[in-house]
Amino acid sequence: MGFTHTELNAAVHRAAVAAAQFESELNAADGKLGDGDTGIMLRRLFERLDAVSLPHDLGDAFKSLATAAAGATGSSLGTLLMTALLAASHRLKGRSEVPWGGLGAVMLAARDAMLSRGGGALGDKTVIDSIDAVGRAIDGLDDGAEAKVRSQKAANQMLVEFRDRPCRLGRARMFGDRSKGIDDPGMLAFTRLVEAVCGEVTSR
Amino acid sequence: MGFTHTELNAAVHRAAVAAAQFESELNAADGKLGDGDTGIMLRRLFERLDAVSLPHDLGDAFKSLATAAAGATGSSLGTLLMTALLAASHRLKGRSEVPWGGLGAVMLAARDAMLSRGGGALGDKTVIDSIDAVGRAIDGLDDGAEAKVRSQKAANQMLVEFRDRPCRLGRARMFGDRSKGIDDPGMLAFTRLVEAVCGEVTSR
Amino acid sequence: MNAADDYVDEMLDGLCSMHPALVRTGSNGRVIARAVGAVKGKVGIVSGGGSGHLPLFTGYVGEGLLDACAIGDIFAGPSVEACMDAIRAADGGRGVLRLFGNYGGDRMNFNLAGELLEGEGIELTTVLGRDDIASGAENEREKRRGVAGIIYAYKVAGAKAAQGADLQEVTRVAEAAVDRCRTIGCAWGACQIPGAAGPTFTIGDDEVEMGIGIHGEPGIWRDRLKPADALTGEMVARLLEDSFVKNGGRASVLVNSLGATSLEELFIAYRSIASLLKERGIEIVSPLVGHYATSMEMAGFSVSILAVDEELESLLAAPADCPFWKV
Amino acid sequence: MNAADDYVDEMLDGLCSMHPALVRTGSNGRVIARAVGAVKGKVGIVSGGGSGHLPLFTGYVGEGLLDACAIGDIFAGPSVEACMDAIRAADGGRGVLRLFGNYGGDRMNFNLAGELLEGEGIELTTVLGRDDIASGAENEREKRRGVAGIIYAYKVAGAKAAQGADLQEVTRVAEAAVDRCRTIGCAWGACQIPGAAGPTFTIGDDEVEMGIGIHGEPGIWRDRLKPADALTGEMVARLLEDSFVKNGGRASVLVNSLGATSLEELFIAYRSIASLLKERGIEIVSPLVGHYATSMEMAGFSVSILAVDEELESLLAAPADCPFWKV
Ligand SMILES: Nc1ncnc2c1ncn2[C@@H]1O[C@H](COP(=O)(O)OP(=O)(O)O)[C@@H](O)[C@H]1O
Ligand SMILES: Nc1ncnc2c1ncn2[C@@H]1O[C@H](COP(=O)(O)OP(=O)(O)O)[C@@H](O)[C@H]1O
Ligand SMILES: [Mg+2]
Ligand SMILES: [Mg+2]
Ligand SMILES: [Mg+2]
Ligand SMILES: [Mg+2]
Repeated sequence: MGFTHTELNAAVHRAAVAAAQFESELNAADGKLGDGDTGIMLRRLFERLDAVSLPHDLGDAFKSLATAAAGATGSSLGTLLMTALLAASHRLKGRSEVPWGGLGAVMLAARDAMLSRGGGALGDKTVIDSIDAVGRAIDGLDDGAEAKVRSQKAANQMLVEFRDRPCRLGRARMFGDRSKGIDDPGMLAFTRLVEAVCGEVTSR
Repeated sequence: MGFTHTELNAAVHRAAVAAAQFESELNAADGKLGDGDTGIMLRRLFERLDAVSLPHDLGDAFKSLATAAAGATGSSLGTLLMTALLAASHRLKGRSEVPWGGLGAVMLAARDAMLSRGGGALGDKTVIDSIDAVGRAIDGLDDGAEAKVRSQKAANQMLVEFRDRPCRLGRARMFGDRSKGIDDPGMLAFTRLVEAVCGEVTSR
Repeated sequence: MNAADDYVDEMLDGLCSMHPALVRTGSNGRVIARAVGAVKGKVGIVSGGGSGHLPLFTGYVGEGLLDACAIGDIFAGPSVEACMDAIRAADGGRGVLRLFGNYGGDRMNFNLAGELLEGEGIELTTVLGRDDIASGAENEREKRRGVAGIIYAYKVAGAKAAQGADLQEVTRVAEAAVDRCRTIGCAWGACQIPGAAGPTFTIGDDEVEMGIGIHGEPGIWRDRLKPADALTGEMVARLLEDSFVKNGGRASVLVNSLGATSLEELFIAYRSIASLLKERGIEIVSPLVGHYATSMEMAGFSVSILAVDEELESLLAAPADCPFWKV
Repeated sequence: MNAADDYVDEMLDGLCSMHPALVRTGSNGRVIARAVGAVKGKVGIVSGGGSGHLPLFTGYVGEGLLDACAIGDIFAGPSVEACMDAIRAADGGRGVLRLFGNYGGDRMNFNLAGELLEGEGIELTTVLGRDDIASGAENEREKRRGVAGIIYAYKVAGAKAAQGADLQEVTRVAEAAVDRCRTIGCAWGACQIPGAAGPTFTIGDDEVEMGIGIHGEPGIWRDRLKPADALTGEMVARLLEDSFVKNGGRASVLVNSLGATSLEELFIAYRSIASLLKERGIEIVSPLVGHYATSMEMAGFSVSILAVDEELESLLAAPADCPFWKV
């Protein structure tokens, strides 16, 4: 069995729990060079997403999530997430199931939409670099359990790989070299969410 | 020889030097319960008084000082000082010299004017208690040198005597018992000025 | 700021250069008056007080408000000379109302100024702002100090004078506004007088003091910082207990920043106050929210309630125009 | 404040209850619009931005200024939905100008909102406030952020729209105001976002930072606190170097408190700025001194200069009426 609205529902719920759990860690990460609201924003955003009841059509399901996100936050990260949800919605319109191997392509489509919305590029040390890495890591991989393991690994690798590079987008960009050695809060947040969604595979 | 505009001039000058010297001590004393401006106010006020050129007629001389004071400050202590100068002016109108023994009565007249202007009473722990004490200590005493010694003594005694009593006027009154153990800044200022004006009698 | 000693003079220069309807006058330049001069045939209204409270006191010189204002150093009363100069500047031949806060120094100075002006033939009356309920018990109302609520007295007296009323009438409405106005403030951060060694008072990072005066005079209690609604609830309760406002009455409300407190916080407070008054059937007229009477950069706010009658309500709504209050 | 999560909603409730000409609208109540509704046949003007900057942004909804404003959490952009709601609320059938600061998030949100509204037939244009000279070099002006000076763009665009001009004309004057406006700020005390663990940035008790952004974005230098005249001297020099103002030209000046800084300090700064401009033969028109764009209780001030031409000058002087700015 592939990815359906049931998996989406569970993923959103796990993400919501994780967002609440990591709120202060993410605020602190954003607080180093940014405005310190990544955690609180994600907590509130996922609270709202978690309350959405998802239709079976994955296009509609992602659309409902995007609509909820549209009202939940105005932060850059939130709007980029909304952009990603809209991209997924376009791609999955009319389908109620997608094989695990197809999820990577959805993420890569989301990545492209986010790049164009945010005016950034890969390598700028943003959440998009993590999404790109995860999308590529699982692209075509039909084993759901393995995809989960690889997602976590890819996200964490990106965090390490980018840690000592400078931010070139978002608020932290203004600090130039001072952003070296500091995790990008969007990358960190995405990594924590991936870990929560993919961690210790529960019985299905 | 008694008290003439020359002595008045010298006294004002010594007071001005002392006011500058004790500025921070007096600010600090006022800062304990009041607004901390006694020192700065007196420094500025006496700078102005010191710049006044005094006519020989003592009534006119005190009037000139009062007029200068009227423009120099709006603090309670300053206005009370101005009241005292006006009272002295009324009392000495037409005289260019007053015997040392007559200065006490001038101070006691000033005391009464200050009490009526400020609505206070003796015993309220204000500058007027010190003036009263000095005025009484030198009243009728024709020996100028001795008058200076007694003035300093009387002022310092008052400071000690009142230290542990509560303030009943001015800002510090609102603190009630917390004002016990703390010198009233007006009394302290007056004492410092008396010491400066009367201290180590220089050759005349 | 630049040198502490120049603070007030530079501030007044800036104020007048920004607002050409105001001029500095008086022998020390410590009087702000209307550039058009005293209005002949109108009762004059003067006020005065220390610097550091802008818009209070000088900021309220303007049409339908004050005619002149004597100003002292930071938190220090105006000099006797400035009081005299202000009274002269406001004199349009029909007498002058002295309308200022009930501070010992200011009282001495305006009284002395009046006595020294005897012989110049200016008829004078006095009304003392006494709205701060934390500065004295209800049975000692005449000892209370004037704070933010005094601007209501400025407004109604100014409007009455602009209508051509005589000195007694102008004085009567000013006294009525003082009589019907109550204020209480609270603060959680002190201010620093230029040139002074330390702040005017010390308060813990997480503390609030209820009833504090506009120079940091001690209040009613000090405790851990509380939510806005808890503060406004207590403030409104204390004000109503002490005031004329009847259930079902009408009142103006002034929510005033003591300096550092943001408009955001003021609106959060206003929301709560408005709903508390509504619960009691009190209708709010001509509300004010903003910086009206500050203490440098003190963090905190005050709430004033003016119980209006028909006359006060219409005087409040009459036109007025000064740099900080336009009606 | 009360609960951090209620801060913005309570603030907006207070604002609208105090000012009945404003209403909360939009599906989350995160739009402030004029109570009279969109003016049919008039070009609409919307803005938007984070909370914590009052009077900016929402405070400028009113006659001759903005028609609607989308508002986010403290220092966070408005949601895409709020942007859509605000555009709809401002639509009087002749198109809507989106006029907001050049922040990445706001840009994304207003753009996305515009795309999602395609099909509703509302003609849209965009002008980005970019007055903060410390936020980008002169040859990268399109990257600069909008700060206090954006209110000039509100004012002239609002006046132009009120005169019945079409969307292109309104957009043109807004762009001209952005083009001719430069701002620089400095601060010596941070602010605290409700619910956040610490202040938005840290600065020593005796330090000042030149060029700081309104969310605490790092500036040009940080040093020991300097006298006001030294700060204004540098600020004016930097502004003039970068701007259109010619010797002998005319300019409006806005001296703005970032929050905690008192009117006294602003007037001291204004005095110095006015004299510096005078030295260069620049005549000041329609000056503004006060709290116009704040960062909660940040201590500091900003200076904006708008080089006016005849059109901008007359649009500045045209009538306008919002809670915080009346002309
Ligand atoms: N233009 C952009 N393109 C890509 N990612 C971005 C962009 N702007 C911000 N981000 C991401 O969003 C994160 C910040 O999120 P958040 O704190 O919620 O936003 P804000 O800066 O609005 O407070 C950054 O760490 C970065 O990963
Ligand atoms: N009404 C009064 N009667 C007598 N003395 C007074 C009165 N008010 C103040 N003082 C004296 O003035 C002193 C305070 O002076 P100062 O700090 O200059 O005034 P302010 O309180 O206006 O700042 C007090 O210590 C007290 O001695
Ligand atoms: Mg952030
Ligand atoms: Mg004092
Ligand atoms: Mg004083
Ligand atoms: Mg943010």
